[in-house]
Amino acid sequence: MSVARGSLYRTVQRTRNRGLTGLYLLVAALLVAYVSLFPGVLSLAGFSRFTQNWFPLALVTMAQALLMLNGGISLSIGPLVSLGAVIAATTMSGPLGVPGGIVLVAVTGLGVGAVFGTIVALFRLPAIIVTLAGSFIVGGVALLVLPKPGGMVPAWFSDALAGQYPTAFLLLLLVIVGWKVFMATPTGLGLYAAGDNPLGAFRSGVRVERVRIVAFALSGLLTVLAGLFVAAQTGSGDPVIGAPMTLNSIAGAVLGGVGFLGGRGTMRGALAGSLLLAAMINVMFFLGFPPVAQYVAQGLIIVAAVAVPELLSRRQRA
Amino acid sequence: MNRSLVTRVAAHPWVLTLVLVALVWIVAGFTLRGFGSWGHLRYLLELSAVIGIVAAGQTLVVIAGGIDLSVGAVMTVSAILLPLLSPADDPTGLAGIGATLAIATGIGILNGAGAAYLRVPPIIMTLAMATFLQGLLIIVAGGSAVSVSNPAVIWLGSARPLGLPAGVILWILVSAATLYALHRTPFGARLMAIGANPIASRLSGLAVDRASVRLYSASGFLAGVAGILLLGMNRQGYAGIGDPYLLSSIAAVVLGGTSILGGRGTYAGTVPGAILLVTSTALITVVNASPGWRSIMFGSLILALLLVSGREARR
Amino acid sequence: MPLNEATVEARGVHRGFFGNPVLKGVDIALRPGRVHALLGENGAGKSTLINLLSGALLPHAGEVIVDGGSVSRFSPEAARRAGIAVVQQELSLVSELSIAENIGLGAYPRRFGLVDYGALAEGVEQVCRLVGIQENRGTPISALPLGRRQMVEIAKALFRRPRVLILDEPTSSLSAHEAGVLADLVLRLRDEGLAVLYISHRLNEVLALCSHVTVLKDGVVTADRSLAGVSPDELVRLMVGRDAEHLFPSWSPVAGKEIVRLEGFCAGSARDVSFHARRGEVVGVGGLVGQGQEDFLQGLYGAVAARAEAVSIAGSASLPKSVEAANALGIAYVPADRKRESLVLTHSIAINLALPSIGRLARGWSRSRHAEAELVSDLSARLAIKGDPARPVQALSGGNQQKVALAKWLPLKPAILLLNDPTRGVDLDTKREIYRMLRALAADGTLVVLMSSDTPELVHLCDRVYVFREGRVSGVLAHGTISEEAIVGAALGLPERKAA
Amino acid sequence: MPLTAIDAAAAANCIKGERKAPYTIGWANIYSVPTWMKQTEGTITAQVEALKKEGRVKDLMVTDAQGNAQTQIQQIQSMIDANVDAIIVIAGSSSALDRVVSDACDKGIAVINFDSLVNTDKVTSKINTDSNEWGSKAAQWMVDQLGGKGKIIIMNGPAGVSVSDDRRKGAQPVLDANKGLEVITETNTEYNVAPAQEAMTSLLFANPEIDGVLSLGGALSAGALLAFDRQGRDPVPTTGENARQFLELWKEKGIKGWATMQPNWLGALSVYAAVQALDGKPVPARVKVPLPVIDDASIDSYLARADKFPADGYIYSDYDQALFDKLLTE
Ligand SMILES: Nc1ncnc2c1ncn2[C@@H]1O[C@H](COP(=O)(O)OP(=O)(O)OP(=O)(O)O)[C@@H](O)[C@H]1O
Ligand SMILES: Nc1ncnc2c1ncn2[C@@H]1O[C@H](COP(=O)(O)OP(=O)(O)OP(=O)(O)O)[C@@H](O)[C@H]1O
Ligand SMILES: [Mg+2]
Ligand SMILES: [Mg+2]
Repeated sequence: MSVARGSLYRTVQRTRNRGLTGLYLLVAALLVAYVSLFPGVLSLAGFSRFTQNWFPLALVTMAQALLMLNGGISLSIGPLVSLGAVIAATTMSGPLGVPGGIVLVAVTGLGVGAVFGTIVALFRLPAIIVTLAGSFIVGGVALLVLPKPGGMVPAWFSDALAGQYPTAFLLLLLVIVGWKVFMATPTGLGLYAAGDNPLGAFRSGVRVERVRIVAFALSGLLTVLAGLFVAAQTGSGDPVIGAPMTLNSIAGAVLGGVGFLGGRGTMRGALAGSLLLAAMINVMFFLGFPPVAQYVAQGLIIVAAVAVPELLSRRQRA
Repeated sequence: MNRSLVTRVAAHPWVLTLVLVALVWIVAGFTLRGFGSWGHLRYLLELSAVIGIVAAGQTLVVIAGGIDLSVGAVMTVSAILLPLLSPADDPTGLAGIGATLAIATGIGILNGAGAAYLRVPPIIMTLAMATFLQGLLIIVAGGSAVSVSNPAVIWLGSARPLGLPAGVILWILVSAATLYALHRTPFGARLMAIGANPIASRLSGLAVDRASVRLYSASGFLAGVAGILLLGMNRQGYAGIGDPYLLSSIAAVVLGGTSILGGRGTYAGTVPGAILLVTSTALITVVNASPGWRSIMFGSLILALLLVSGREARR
Repeated sequence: MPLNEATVEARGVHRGFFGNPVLKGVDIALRPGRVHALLGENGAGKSTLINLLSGALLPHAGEVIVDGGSVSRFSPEAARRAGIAVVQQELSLVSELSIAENIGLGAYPRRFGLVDYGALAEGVEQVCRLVGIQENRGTPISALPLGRRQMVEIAKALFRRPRVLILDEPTSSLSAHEAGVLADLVLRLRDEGLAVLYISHRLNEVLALCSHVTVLKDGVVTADRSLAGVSPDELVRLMVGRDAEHLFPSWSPVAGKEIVRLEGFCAGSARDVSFHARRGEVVGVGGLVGQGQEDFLQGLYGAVAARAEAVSIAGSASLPKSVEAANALGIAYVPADRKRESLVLTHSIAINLALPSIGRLARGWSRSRHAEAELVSDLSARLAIKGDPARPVQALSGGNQQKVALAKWLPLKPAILLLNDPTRGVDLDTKREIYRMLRALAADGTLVVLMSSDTPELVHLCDRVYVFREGRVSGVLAHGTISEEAIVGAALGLPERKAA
Repeated sequence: MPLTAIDAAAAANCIKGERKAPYTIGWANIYSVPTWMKQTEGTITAQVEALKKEGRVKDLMVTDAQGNAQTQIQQIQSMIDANVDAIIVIAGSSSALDRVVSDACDKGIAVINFDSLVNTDKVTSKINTDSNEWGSKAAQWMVDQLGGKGKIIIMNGPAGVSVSDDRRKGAQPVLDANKGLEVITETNTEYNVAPAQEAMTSLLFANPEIDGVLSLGGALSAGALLAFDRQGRDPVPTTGENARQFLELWKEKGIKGWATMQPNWLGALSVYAAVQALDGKPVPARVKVPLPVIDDASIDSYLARADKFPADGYIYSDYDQALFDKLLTE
């Protein structure tokens, strides 16, 4: 019984990379291309800027992947990002200050997520339509908080988060560590279990409903934090800025191999997917693609990222 | 008796959606000025027709376990291409319609082929397709587009044979065909089986890949039809004209009681689902409130309808 | 606690689904140090009863008693705390999680609120040894074949250090070897003082392991007695309420035309297989679980890519490239995992029966309701499938589900019928019907290829048996030389194997 | 147009370092698909072609943020990284681009912002019409038309967007001053025909009496007119923008109409201004382009040129270099 402590954990972690090699290679290729086209990204400032642009997308992709792993999905990611941004931009320069703003934003995200989760879990309604209805409600609230772009985030806070230093990258590392810790809790593993085999998980003693609510709440938290970062990055709030993020978050997660029916995929894959989407934009710029080609190339890369590994593995099997 | 009614409704959730529509119409008709007039209801039906027709394709796709995120883009492309593809010397205008529908169907075939043979998850395949189509629009939009002069399309958008808008009649035809295909043909039975259990379906000898190509081509075709109808109603296609119909089509399907996971559902629910959506939008429009509040009201209304109709049975 | 005191008990429990009563006042008491058998036909309510005992379902009337006290608000979590562990008939595993994480699910050892992977690894190590799991504990479940998953499920129950262990058909997907390991384990646990409830349709297992039996029939207990001195025939009588008949039909070999000849056939993990068979034969495919037999069948069926040096199959000189092509040649396949691979559970019995024939029955574009209804009622009658054909197939018990999975191919009049473990989890009566039907099909000129993990089936039903080992055919046993020893010998690659 | 000395002094804003003709210009578009954008890009590329011939522009780099302000930030960042000489931008969000735009300015890149403006003033020049004035002029015309009395419906662009909000705000003082004008209700839709028509139709059923439609841009007015027409209601005085479809309907239905525009050639003007600034010529920090007005007197002259514009496009007023020079020196 000489099981080295932690060796099980390491093996488990290693097997989670299965099936992601193709995506990792594609992302690596894009990053190499980016570096060779624009060596400046290797400077501290360049690196900081690139990760700042990636960070909000990474957060929302994680938020979406979290739900999809649990067998849900959210169509209110975009409006919730906006809500986070406008709350930050309206409170942080007021009496609550930055800490108060952060707390308020976080509580909002957890609360909104928990409400959605409760509706989905207790009334057994499909998440896709609950969050679709929710997107109108959340978007409406964002418009009430700030009817048009404005508000202010203190400059020092903006500089701290989205200035010359790779704070965004460090925050991302922090979030990843947080995810790792969460995934090492019974609830975290229960999240997978409830997504893949809800009945089995229930019979094994996992509180499926509670896990679902937790998943929605955490997803809401990640989403509003993306909004908070966007507010810091832009120094202000915009009640509709998040709109495109809903589809982007789904694209990132699915590119990363996260399945729709729950329990399939990994967070590392989702992160790689979001990095692919973010890096693609810069690479296409430096290659001088005109807009038409940008659209076409984007579509092709997305399809290829999913199809090529699949075709290769089929080739191997045959 | 009472109980059998309840179980019947539970077995056919679409009945509930229908009842909801009726209730909303009756209540609104008595309380809101102008709502209950025949002209208004006819107009609501006309608007619902567009959603209903795209949602017909979406229903088929969702029942078979997929999803089509390119329908909005296909509608836009059809509405913009039709005037370009209509030869000026064709007095019927049917040639242009045929060409446009062929392209829309072709897009669907590509979606289906990608999903079936490249094994790209439908959501990604159709999302990528929507991106492609945006690229196509940049080339086409704002080019030499001319106002729609295609007589068939104009007729479709404005004529009222038998007192019903032509679009509604088209919708009735599409509905009949969809319901027939879904419930009366081997194809429909296979779709449901594929949606519920693709592995078992394949091992039972169903041509899953071929079905998926047909399915997405049907969805593309119907999105094309909806795009043309929308063009006829607006007389003008523009970039983004189809965008609102993507989420509407999915919402109509789900409100109609079709399981978003596939394998179970009927177009008979999507029809009242589409009407419900249009009605909600119309109700919200006449309320004088700030945009934020309107949005909140619309979302809450959908959520309330959803709670009332309480779908996805307990395990 | 006195030894004879029941640890878990159900008293007068009632439970039904959608108004259909399944259990009508059932009593059962599980005592420490006893292996208690629960018998009954498919759909008798066995699984339902254990769901009540383990908190997965709540009774509509009656009570569940743990350690002498009635429990209200029972839940799986509460049952676990009370020391009740269940090996469910339907696996409760999570495919992306590792073996270890599955074993611990719902009962993880914690440190600072986190899963203590060190302690988990140790605990898992112990139970894995007990049940003989050699795979790396970090392997995801999705990488394991069904039989191994079942062992993980058993390990998972043991991990909870139960006082009461409930096993619902634990051996139905196990190989003979694994079943042996399990039997030893059950006896050991009994000696350690556990209360065990054992559900199985394999009566020899019941006789070997259990000392007490409860029989369910039509929702009520028809027998609750000691098994001491009960003979197999008596047991059957207890269960079905009449005398035991022969399980296997008798037959005389017929030598039809050769319909399959394969040389150097490869598919998936099946390598270099030579195979030939005639119409009218029942050809067995045996060996330990997961030696390429399934890939062999699926390769013939066009469901996995296959190639061969020489082919002649159902009149074609090439292998079918797809399932439809196989169907067109008259090849049908009944998968082992009926819930995943064979049935559309949420759809009606009728649709499931008609699915492969729907296109053929259609008139023009339209389905022919009439022809389908006729087909369905004909098949239901022929296989005695109980229940209204309009009900979802998931409401059928396992045995009846299996009949549906088989029956849907009959209208195709298959020339070659490939069967993958067709009697898994099926009760005696149904088994008998299935065996009779297979021989009858053979007598009509069908080639039946029967892959089975139930060795007696191969011995008593087959004209010839191909035994697989590591993807290759390690022995071909001709009629007269087929015995359990010969099959096991060939499966283990022992030298004294007999080749035909 | 009041242009203070400070503005003039700030005209050399941003530009630093070696910036010699021919220049590389970055065009950070927010969304290239809509027809207005497409037409605008047409004027930009035409201007660039002309300047290329003169040897003053080397290259035009175009990005398309697909409507995503976050993406636009990333793309402008890339333009900074590529050290383009000038960035032309329509802001996807009036607030979100502030930081990246001022960053570009700090790096010495000429930034010309037109149409949707950023909040920050750290740009070489902001070129736009006045949205407030847009709203107040339209409202004033409506007051005059109705004699200060009547029931009107206001149609706004999408909620949460500065342009639509500013136009609405501009109308408010006029409405306040004329209490006889009753605003029955308001709508917010995309600047497109279909949603506008849909919303207006619902309002027509709910409101038997409507005396005027104060529509604040895009193709909203065309949607409104179509709704009146299709419901068989007599059209009422309607304001709007220079969408070809609206102008044609206005003429066809013979309504009382008024329109102004956001000229597409603001794009060309921006390119021109960028090159002027890079050449060291003074460019005002704010160029307020006067709103061209289309009324019953001038509509025919616009419709006469309609064929040169796409059916779903905008008929913009003529422009030439003389006009640009005039606007930039005013
Ligand atoms: N969740 C459920 N919903 C509806 N009906 C159910 C449900 N679970 C079980 N049943 C019905 O209850 C009956 C008893 O089922 P149960 O699973 O207890 O049988 P069983 O004795 O375990 O049969 P088997 O030997 O096949 O395992 C079945 O016929 C089935 O139709
Ligand atoms: N109507 C139903 N709705 C939902 N679940 C059902 C329904 N009917 C049955 N089930 C579930 O499916 C199972 C089918 O019944 P049963 O247990 O008799 O088959 P089975 O014995 O589990 O099949 P197998 O032996 O192959 O595992 C039930 O245990 C129950 O969990
Ligand atoms: Mg059972
Ligand atoms: Mg069973």
